[in-house]
Amino acid sequence: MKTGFYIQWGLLTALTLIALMAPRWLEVEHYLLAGLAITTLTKGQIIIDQFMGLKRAPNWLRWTVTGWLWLVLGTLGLCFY
Amino acid sequence: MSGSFTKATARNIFYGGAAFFFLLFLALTFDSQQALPKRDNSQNLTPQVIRGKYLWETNDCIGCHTLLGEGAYFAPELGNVYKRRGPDFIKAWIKAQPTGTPGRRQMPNFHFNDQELDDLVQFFKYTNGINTNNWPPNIQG
Amino acid sequence: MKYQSQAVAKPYFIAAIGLFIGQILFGLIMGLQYLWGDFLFPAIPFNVARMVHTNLLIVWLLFGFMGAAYYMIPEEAERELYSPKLAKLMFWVFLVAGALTVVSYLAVPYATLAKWSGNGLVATMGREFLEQPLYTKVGIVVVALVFLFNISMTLLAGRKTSISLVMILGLWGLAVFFLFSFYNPNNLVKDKYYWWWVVHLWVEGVWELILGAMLAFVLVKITGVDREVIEKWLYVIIAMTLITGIIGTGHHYFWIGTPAYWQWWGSIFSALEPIPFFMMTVFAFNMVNRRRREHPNKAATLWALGTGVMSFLGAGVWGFLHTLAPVNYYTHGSQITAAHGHMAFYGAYVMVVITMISYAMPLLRGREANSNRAQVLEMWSFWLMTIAMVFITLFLTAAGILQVWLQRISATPMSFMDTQDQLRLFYWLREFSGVIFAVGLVLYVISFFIKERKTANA
Amino acid sequence: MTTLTLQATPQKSIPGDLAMWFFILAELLVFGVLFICYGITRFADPALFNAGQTHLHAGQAAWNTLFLITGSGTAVLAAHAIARLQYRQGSIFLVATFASGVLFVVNKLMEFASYLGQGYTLSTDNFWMFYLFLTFFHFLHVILGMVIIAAVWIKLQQGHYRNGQTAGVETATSYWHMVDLVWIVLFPLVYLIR
Repeated sequence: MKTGFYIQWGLLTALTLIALMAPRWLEVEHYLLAGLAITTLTKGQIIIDQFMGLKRAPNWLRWTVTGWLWLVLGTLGLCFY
Repeated sequence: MSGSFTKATARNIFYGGAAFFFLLFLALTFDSQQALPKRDNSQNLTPQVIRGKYLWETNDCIGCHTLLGEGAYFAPELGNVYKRRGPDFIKAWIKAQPTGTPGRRQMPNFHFNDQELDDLVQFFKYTNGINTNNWPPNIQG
Repeated sequence: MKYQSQAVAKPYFIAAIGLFIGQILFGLIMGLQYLWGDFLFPAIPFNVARMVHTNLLIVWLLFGFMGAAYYMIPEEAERELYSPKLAKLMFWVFLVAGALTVVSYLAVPYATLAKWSGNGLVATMGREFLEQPLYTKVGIVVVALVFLFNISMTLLAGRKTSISLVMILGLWGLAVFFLFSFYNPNNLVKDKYYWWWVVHLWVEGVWELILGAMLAFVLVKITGVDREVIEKWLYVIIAMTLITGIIGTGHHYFWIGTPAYWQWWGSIFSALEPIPFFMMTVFAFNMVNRRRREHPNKAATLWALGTGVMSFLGAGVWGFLHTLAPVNYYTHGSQITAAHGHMAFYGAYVMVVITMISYAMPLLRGREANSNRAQVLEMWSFWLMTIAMVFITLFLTAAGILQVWLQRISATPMSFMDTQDQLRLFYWLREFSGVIFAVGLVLYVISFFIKERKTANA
Repeated sequence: MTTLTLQATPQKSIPGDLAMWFFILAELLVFGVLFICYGITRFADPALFNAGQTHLHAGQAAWNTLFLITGSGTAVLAAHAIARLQYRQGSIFLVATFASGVLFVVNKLMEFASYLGQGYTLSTDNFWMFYLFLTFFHFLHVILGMVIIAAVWIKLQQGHYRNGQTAGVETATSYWHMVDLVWIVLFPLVYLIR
């Protein structure tokens, strides 16, 4: 449990730093969009499944929150595409 | 489903949520007050306008008309009447009431003197100068 | 009825129904004035009729709320009212003040009333719904404070249930926000801004707490569902109400000179306002379906379910219809607003007060429920009034759509009065529905006088 | 990546109190609508938003992300510790979460002060209106989250949560995670993407 937890925590930190640097590394706007979408989605999913513990929650709750993340990011993706 | 659902938590959420959103509302109100002077035409709030507003209130004009869309929906919008009709028409119209045309809506005669009519017109002029985000959509109100 | 002092609720309920009749009468008069502009002119100009119509509504709902509190709080607190005498005294003070106000509206020109009542000292009159002269406003504050003192003392000494806490919180909120009716700055924008702190924060804020508490109380009694279950849902629903409704005030700040950003916050939060109403409907039906007893008062159950549905339709759906700023730009201050106002007030507040009266009145008259005949008549009145109100709303909505089209959207916009001439058909239909509503109200009143048939069934 | 677990876990339960989850879902709905409104407004006028964004301090905001993530992490550890009856550890982790909130608040206040000092307000333009409202709205949520964490910490000191009764703790940490989740979307949305 502990090891998994530190991996998740490390991943969240690393992805934040990567996202911060992304505008400098990815000059092409669509690449930047994709990069930020992936890092954000991954981070959100870790929070939802592991930190919130919704992986072990009833499906309706888990998929409502997960669905929220996907829906919001998907719509924003369209707005920025 | 398992898991708990307790009254104590529901109660705390009610109190917390209500306090939270009321504080947010106060913060937005504070910001609005700061932003108002640029929009509310208060630089033209002369004693005459203030007297006009008092006349507007003490004759219950809002009981038939709307002002910036608020009021009764029985008679025309007056927020932009200054622009729509001009000062002279407004005064002549108020003096000519009621028309007495059978079957038509009637406006009472309020027996205003000339100074009071000018006060009201100034109030309409001031109201017309408020920045309403371009409402109403056209001159008809 | 478990406590003697609950009986003080009875005159409050009777006064509420009496003033309700007056309100509808003036509604019918105004409906005719929309058709024959000079009807009753100059005896009762439209603005006077409207003032009476709306003020009577507010006053009788307040009577209903106070009666409900006097009935509920002793039963919830499990003790007699702190002072029944004070409650009776305040009844007469409020009734006389209310009657005097209406009479003075009708008897003297408004400007004379303003001069004579000292409006020059503290100018508060002549704003929509807050037209009352200074002495009435002060009277309302005094009555409210004494009333709150009375029920708060009762509650402090007794059992504190969630229902009674929510009720009393709503009532205190009502009194506190009414104080903004004394604030009337010269700056019209500020005037309007804080005017909504009374009007909006009442009907889309603290009144909804009162509504929720009254509905929950009746549901506890009628369904026999565990109080714990009903109370926790009550908290969830009113939490949603305030979360959406407080910032939802912004939907009144679109076009009155306030900053443009209110168009966003007002639209977003008020778009969510139907959610708590929807939850309330689901909640009411759920509790009735899960009932553990068959309460003999079927009429009260019907009113309770009706409150859920009609408040969702009137406040929720009809509110949402024109709450988004781009839509409201065209519908603001049109007959659409009137349509929403009618169904929302009826569905949420009129119906919840009648729910309470329907449940409590038989008990106050010494029986658990009215005779079957009386209940059947009451249910007829329910359907007549409710369906009539649905039609009033639909016709006003139709009138509003046509009005918006002709006056605001069309390439060659018509003037206000020319547009009104085009709406006559809908105004006729609305007035006809209004008559049906009045018939329903008459049946409702009659249902109180129907006695059990002497010849008992074998 | 984490959604592939197919084996049915013996008993599925809601973390914390269901009432809190109603609140969380309502909050997510509000934030979701606000984000999408931001996206749509930005779509209509990308130049305005890109210009406004260059004035923001992304580095400072990245620090804030780290604070919130760390607070979320220690909140998880606190709940675990309390479940295993290690109350002292749990208490320390809760303090750590609260402290990360303090860091966030201080950092964010400095950021706000900088923008307000440059004369930007809600009425400046659409970008600043959205930026200030969204982040201020979220900022208030962090403060509410801190209040909730503090309340749980006090209850822990008073000896609630005996026998691993962690529902109350999970209720509080769930709210904190929600605040974190919202920021995880908000951070790239207003500071990074263009």
